[in-house]
Amino acid sequence: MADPKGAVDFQAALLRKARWRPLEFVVWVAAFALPLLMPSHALMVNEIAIVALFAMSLDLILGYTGIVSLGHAAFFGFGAYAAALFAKLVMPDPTVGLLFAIVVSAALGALASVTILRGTDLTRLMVTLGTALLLLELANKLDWLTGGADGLQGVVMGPVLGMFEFDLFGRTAAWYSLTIVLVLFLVMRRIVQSPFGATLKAIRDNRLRAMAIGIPVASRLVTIYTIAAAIAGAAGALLAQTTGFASLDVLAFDRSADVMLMLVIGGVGWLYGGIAGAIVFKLLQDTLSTVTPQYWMFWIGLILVLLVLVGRDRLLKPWTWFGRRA
Amino acid sequence: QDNVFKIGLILPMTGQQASTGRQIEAAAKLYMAQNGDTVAGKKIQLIVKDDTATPDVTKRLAQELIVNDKVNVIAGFGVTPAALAAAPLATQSKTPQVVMAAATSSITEASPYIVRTSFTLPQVSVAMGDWAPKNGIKSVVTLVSDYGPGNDAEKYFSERFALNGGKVIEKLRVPLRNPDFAPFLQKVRDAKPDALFVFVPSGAGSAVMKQFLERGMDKAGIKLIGTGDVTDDDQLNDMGDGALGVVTTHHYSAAHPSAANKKFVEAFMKANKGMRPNFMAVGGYDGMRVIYEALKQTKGQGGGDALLAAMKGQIFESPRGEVLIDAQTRDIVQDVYLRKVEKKDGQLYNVEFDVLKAVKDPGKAK
Amino acid sequence: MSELLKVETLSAGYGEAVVLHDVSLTLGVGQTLALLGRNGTGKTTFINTLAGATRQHGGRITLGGAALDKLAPHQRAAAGIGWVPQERNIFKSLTVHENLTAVERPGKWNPQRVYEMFPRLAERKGNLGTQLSGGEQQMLAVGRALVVNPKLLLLDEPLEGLAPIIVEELLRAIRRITQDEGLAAIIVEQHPQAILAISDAAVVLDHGTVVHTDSAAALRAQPEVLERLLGVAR
Amino acid sequence: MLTILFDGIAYGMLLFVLAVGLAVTLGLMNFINLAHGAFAMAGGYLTVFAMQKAGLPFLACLPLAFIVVALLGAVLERTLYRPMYGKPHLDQVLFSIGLAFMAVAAVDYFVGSSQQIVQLPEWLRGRTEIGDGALMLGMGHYRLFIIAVCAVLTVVLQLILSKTRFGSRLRAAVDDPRVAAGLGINVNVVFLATFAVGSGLAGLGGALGAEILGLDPTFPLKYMIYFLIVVSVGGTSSITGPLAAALLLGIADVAGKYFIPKMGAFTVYLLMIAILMWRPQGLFTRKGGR
Amino acid sequence: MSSAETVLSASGLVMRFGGITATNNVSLNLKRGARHALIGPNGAGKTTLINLLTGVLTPTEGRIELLGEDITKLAPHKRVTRGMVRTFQINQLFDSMTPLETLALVVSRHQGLSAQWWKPLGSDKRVVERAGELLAHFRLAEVAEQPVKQLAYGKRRLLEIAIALACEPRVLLLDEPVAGVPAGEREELLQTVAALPADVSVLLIEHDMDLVFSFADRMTVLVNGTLLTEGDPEQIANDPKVKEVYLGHGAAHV
Ligand SMILES: Nc1ncnc2c1ncn2[C@@H]1O[C@H](COP(=O)(O)OP(=O)(O)OP(=O)(O)O)[C@@H](O)[C@H]1O
Ligand SMILES: Nc1ncnc2c1ncn2[C@@H]1O[C@H](COP(=O)(O)OP(=O)(O)OP(=O)(O)O)[C@@H](O)[C@H]1O
Ligand SMILES: [Mg+2]
Ligand SMILES: [Mg+2]
Repeated sequence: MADPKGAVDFQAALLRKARWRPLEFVVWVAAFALPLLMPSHALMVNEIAIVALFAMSLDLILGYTGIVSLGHAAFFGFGAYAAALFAKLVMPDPTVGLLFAIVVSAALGALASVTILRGTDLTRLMVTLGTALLLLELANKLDWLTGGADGLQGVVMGPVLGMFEFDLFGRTAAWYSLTIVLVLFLVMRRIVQSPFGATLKAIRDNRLRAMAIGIPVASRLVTIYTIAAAIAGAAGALLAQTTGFASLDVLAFDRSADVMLMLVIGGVGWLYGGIAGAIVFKLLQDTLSTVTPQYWMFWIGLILVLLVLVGRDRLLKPWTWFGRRA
Repeated sequence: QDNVFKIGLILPMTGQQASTGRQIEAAAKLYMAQNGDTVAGKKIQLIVKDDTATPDVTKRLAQELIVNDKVNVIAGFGVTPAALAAAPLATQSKTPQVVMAAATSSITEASPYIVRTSFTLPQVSVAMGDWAPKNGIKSVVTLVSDYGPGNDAEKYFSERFALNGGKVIEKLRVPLRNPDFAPFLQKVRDAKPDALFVFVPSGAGSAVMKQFLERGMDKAGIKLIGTGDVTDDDQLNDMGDGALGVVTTHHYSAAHPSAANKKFVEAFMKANKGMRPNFMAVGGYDGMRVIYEALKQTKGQGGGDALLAAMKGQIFESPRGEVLIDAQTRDIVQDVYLRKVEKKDGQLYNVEFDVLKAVKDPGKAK
Repeated sequence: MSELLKVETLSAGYGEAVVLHDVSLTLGVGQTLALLGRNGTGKTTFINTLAGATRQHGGRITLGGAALDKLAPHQRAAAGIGWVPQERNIFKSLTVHENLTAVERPGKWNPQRVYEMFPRLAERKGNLGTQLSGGEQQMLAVGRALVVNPKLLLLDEPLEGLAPIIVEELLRAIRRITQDEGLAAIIVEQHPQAILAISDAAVVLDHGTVVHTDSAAALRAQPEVLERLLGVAR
Repeated sequence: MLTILFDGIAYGMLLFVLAVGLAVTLGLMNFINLAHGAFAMAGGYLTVFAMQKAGLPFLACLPLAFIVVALLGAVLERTLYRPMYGKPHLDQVLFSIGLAFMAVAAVDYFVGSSQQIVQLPEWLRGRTEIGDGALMLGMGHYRLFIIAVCAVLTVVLQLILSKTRFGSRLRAAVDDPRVAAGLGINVNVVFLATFAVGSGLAGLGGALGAEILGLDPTFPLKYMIYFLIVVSVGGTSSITGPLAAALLLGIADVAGKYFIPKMGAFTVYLLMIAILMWRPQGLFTRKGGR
Repeated sequence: MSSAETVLSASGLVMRFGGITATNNVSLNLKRGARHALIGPNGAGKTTLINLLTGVLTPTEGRIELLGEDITKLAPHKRVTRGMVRTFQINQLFDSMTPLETLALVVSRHQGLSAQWWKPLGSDKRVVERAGELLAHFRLAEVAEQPVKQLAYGKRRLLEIAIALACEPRVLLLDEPVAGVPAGEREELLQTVAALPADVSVLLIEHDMDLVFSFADRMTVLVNGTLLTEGDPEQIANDPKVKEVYLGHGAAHV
C-alpha cells in the first residue's frame, strides 16, 4: 500500500464495523418467524431470547469492559422480583412493569458498582458472587413479601399493550420477549460501537493508559455496570412476566454460572456471542436432559471440556476446523 | 395416537434433590410393570423430564408437555415452588396435576386440578406435637431448615406442642445449604431442653444425627425427635447405631407391617439393585395408582375434568396403609405413625409403635 | 584458543514464518561476539534460539562439543547457557534476592558477588521484581544470568535504559568476566561503537542472514561499512 | 463459649485443608481449577469404599486418599491440564467446570446420589469436656484430630515453601515459563509436582471432611464457593493467608450462627465482602505487592 | 526564556515506599515552552517523579501546581483534561484495538465526545481527520488497521508517543521515549517532539546523552531521590558532581 490513505478511507474503515450485515437481518427475521413456523417451540424461543439478553448484558461488563462477575444473577433476579411484585401489587400491565424493573435494577447496579472498582479478577468474582448470595438470602428472609422459598405466586399479567393476552402456547410471550430483546440489542449495539464503547475497551485493555489519556475510569465502570444491571433486570422481568411467577432460584448461583458459560461458549466481546451461546447451551441442555434426564450433566461437561481443548473461538467458525493449526 | 394416555412426569433428576426424582421414577416404573401398561384400552406412556428443581424450568416443561406432547396428566414435582409454578397451567389447560413429593400444605389450594399423594408437613408434625408431651417431653427446641416445609413443620409442631402444655424454648432455623450444624447444636445443648425437634431435608438428616451424638447430647439427656425425613429409609442404614431409639412421626416406613407393603418393598428392591423405597417412592407409587384408577373409572373417555372427578374420593390400601383422597381438598388423608429406629436382621428400620388414624392436613383446617 | 560454540546453517522462526536462514558462526572460550543489525533482522531470534525459547527449524548448535539442539531449554541452562532476554522478564512475584536464588547453580557466581557488582541491587534485595526501576531490572537480568554460572552469556541489548556511568561499568565488567574467567559472551546492541570496543569479533545480520563477519577492531575502524550495514556511524 | 471457639477453629481448619490445594493451584500457579472439589470428592469416596469394601482402618485411608488422588491429579495434569496453563482464565473456568460436571454425573452413575457416611473408629468418637459454666470447653475427639492433622500439614507446607527453593522456582515458572525454562528451571516437573500435591491435599481434605460436611455427588459444586472464599480472602500468595482466612471464616461462621442464628448465612458473605472491599488483594499479600 | 511563566511546579515532593524514600523533597519548575530534561542514575526516582506529577502515585508530602492551580489531590484523568500528558517507559497500549481506533478514541476524548454513545466511533469528520494526520505523521498509516498487539516493537513505540500527542498537551512528560527505537530513527522521533508548538512545555527523561544535549535547554539532575543540581546543558555537562555520579568519564558523549 504505497499511496497514503486519506481521511475518507479511515472513516470508512472505522464505520465498517458499525454497518449491518445481511446475515444479521436473516437472524432477526428468523427469530421472529420461529414462533409461527414452529409453534410448538415458542416457549423455548421465549426462554432462549431471555437468557440471550441476560448473556448480552453480561457481555457488556465481561467482554467489553473486562470485569468478571459470578453474581450477575443478582440483577436478573432483582428485575424478576421487581416485575412480579409490581404486577401483583401495583398494576398488571407488562410494559410499565418492565420499565419499573429496569429502573430499580439500574439503581441496584449503581449501588453495587462500588464493589467492582478495585481489586483483582478473583476479588471481583467473589464480591459479585457474595452480593448475589446476600440478595438471595434476603429474598428468602423477606418471605412476607417475596414468598420466600415457595416463590412468589399469584402474579397475573395483563395483556401486552392492552391487546395481546399471554397464551398457553407461549407465542405472545415469545414475540413480546423478542421485541424487547431486539430493542435493547439495538441500544447495546450502539453503545459498544460508540466512542463511549471504545473507552470501555480501552479500560479493559489497559486501565493505566486509559487513565493517562483522560478517561474517567471509575465513572465509566459505574455507568456500564449500571447499564448492564438494568438490562439484566429487564431479562429477569421478562422471565417473571412470561412465566407469571418468581422464585428464589432467579437469584441463585447456578444462574450466574450458567450465563457465564453461555457467554464464554458463544464468545465474549461480541454481542451475538451471547445469543449464540444461549442457543447452543439451551438446546444442548434441553436435548440432553430429554435423552438422559439423570446424566445430562456429564455430556454438558464433556462438551465444555472438548470445547476448550478444540478452541472455543474455532467452534463457532467451522471453516477453521480443517485449516492448519497455528 | 388416540389410544395413548400420556403422563408427563416432571422430577428433579439432577442436583440436590436428585434422590427424590430417582425414588419416584423407580416407583412409577414399578407400578407400571406390576399393573401393565394398558388401561381401559389405552396405552400408558410415561414421559420423564428433569427440572433440576428449578421452577421456571418446571413451568416450561409442564407447558411444553401440555401443549406439544398433549399429555393427559402432569405429575411428579419434587419441591414446593416447582409444584406451585405448574399450578396455573393445570388450571388453564384443565389438566390434572398429581403432586407426588412436594409437601407444603398450601399447594393443593393453588389449583383446583391438583391432587396430592405424598403428605403434608403439618400432618406429620402435629402428630409429634401430640405424642411428645404425653411421653415426658415438656420442653423442646426446634431446629428446621429455613424454607417452606421447614417453616410449616416448625409452626404446626410448636402450636400443637404448646397447646398440649409443652414449652418451646427456642426456634432455630438453619440455612438450607448448611455445611456444619455445630453452632446450632451447641446452642440447643446450652438451652438444655428435654428434646430437640428436627426437620431437615432428608440428605442432611444423617449429618444432624451424627453431630448430635458427637456433641454428647444424648448423654446430656436431650432426646432427638422429628419428622420422618430425619430418619429417611433411603439413608437410615448408613447412619449407624447412633440412630437407634430416635422417635419420629411419618406416614410411611419401609418396615410397615402389612402384606401390601412387604410385596411393594420386595419388588422395589429387586428392581433397583437393593435400593430401599422411602416415603418419596410410596408417593410416586400411589400417584400412579390414582391415575390408573381414574382412567379405569372413566373408561378412557372424557378429558381432564372427568379424570379429576374420578381421582377425588378414591380410597385404597396403599403400602403405607389405608388412604383417602379427600374430595373437598384433593389432599391425602392418611394414618400417621409414631416410629422408633430399631435393628431388625442387622438392618436399621423405623419400627412403628403407635398410630394416629386418618389424619387430615391441619393446614386446611382454618 | 579452544572452540566453545559452533553454529552451523541454523534456521529458525515463529510458526510458519522463517526468520533466520543459514546462520553459521563459531566462538572461542573467553571470547566476546558483537551481534549487530537493524531492527527486526533476527538478532533476538538468534539469541532465543540458542536459549531454546524459539523453535529451531534446521541446522546444528554445539556447545563445547556437545549438541545443544536436542536439549530442552532447562537442560541448556545446565549445559552452560546464561540468558538475558531483551525484555528483561524479571519474575514479577519474586523479590530481587529470590530472582537470583531461584535459578542459581553452584559455581563462582553467587548472589553475593552480584550484589558486589551492582550495589544498587543489594539495597533493593527485598523488593519485588516489578518494584524496580527500569535500569535496576536490567541489572537484575544480567545478575540472574550470571548466577546460572554459564560458559556462554547471551546478552540481548543489555545496555538499554542504563545510565551512562553504569554502561561504562557494565562494559568493563563484561570485559573482565570474559577475560579473567574464560566466559564467552554474545552481545546484541544498538550502539555499535560502545560494544565493538570490548568485543573480539563482530557479526552483522540482515534479514535473517549473516552479511558481514570481521574482527571487532577492524569493523570499528571502518565507519563507512557500519554506515552501509546499519545506517549509523556512531 | 470456648466450645464455640473450638468448633470454629476445627471447622476453619477443615476448610483450610480442603482449600489449600486450590490456594496452591490458583495462587501459585495462577490456574483456576474449579474441579478442585472433584478431587476432594474422590478422596472422600475412596475413604468410604476402602473402609466399607476393603475394611481398611480409617487412619490408613487418609494417606491412601492423599496418595491416590495425588496420582490421579498427576495423570490428569499430564494429559488434560497442561495445555490449559497458557490459556485465558475464562477457558480454564470453562474447562474445569466441565470436568467437575463430568465428575458429578459419573459418581452419580456409578455410586448413586445418596449421602455416603463414614464410620469413624471408636477412639475418634465422643468428646472430652473441661471446666463448666460459661468457660466450659467441650472438644469433640474428631474435631481435635482434624485440628492436629491440619496443624502438622500447615507446618510441613510452610517449611517446604520457605526453606526450599521450590516455592520461588514455582512462582518463577508461573510468572514467565519461557524465561524460567531458559534459565534452567524444569517447568514441567515443577508444575506436575505442585498440581499433584494440590490434588492430594484436596483428596485428604475430602477424606477428613466427609464426616462433617457429608458426601454426595454434588459435593464439588456445593463447596466450591467456600473454597473460593477462603482463597480470595486469604490472598493468593502464601499458605498462611488462606489458613488465617479459613480460621477467621470458620470462627465467624460458627460464632455468628451461635449468637445470632437469624443471620444464618449472611455472616460469612458479609464478612467476605467487607474484607475484600477493604483489602481487594485479600488479607495477606506479598509485601509491597501492587 | 527566563521571564516565561511557570506552568508546572512541584514543591517539596516526598514519596516513600515502605522504608525506601524514592523521592526526597524534590522541587521542580517547568516554564512555558521549556524543553527540560530530567536525568539521573538508575533508580534515582525519575519515573517516580513523573508518576507523582501525573497522579499515578499520591505523594507522601508536597504540593503540585498546574497552570497556577493546586492539583495535588486531583484524579489522574482530570490532570489530562487540564493539559498534562505523559508517555510510559514501558509501552502501555490498547492491544486489541488498531492504531486507527486507538487514535480516533484519543482524539474524540480530547474533543469531549468520549461519553457519546449514540453515534459510532468515527462518525465525526474532525476526529477522523486528526487521527489520519497523526497516523501519517508517525508513519503508522500502513499498519493503521492491524491490531496493536501484532505490531513490531518500533511501531508500538511510535504509537505510544502518538497517543500522547493526540491529547494535544500543554505539558508533555516523556519517560525514555526512544528506548528500543533504532539509533537511526531516534533523532527523527525527538525532532517531532521538538517541533511541537512553542508554548508546549516538555519534560524529557532519557539516558541517551547525545539526544538529551541536542534537545534540552534546561536540565535537572536527580540522585537517590534528591535534587542534585539544575542548570543549562553546558553547566550540567561540565559539573564534576554530575560526571561523577552519572555521566562517567566518557564525558557528555558516550
Ligand atoms: N513472536 C513472533 N511471532 C512472529 N514473528 C515474530 C515474532 N517475534 C519476532 N518476529 C519477527 O521476526 C523478525 C525478527 O525479529 P527479532 O526480534 O529477532 O529482531 P531483532 O533483530 O531482535 O530486532 P530489535 O532490534 O527490534 O530487537 C521480525 O520481523 C519480527 O517481526
Ligand atoms: N512500588 C514500589 N515499591 C518499592 N520501591 C519502589 C517502587 N517503585 C519504585 N521503587 C523504587 O524507587 C526507586 C526509584 O525508582 P524509579 O523508577 O523512579 O527510578 P528511575 O529514576 O526512573 O530509574 P531508571 O532510570 O532505572 O528508570 C527505585 O530504587 C525503585 O526500586
Ligand atoms: Mg531484539
Ligand atoms: Mg525510569
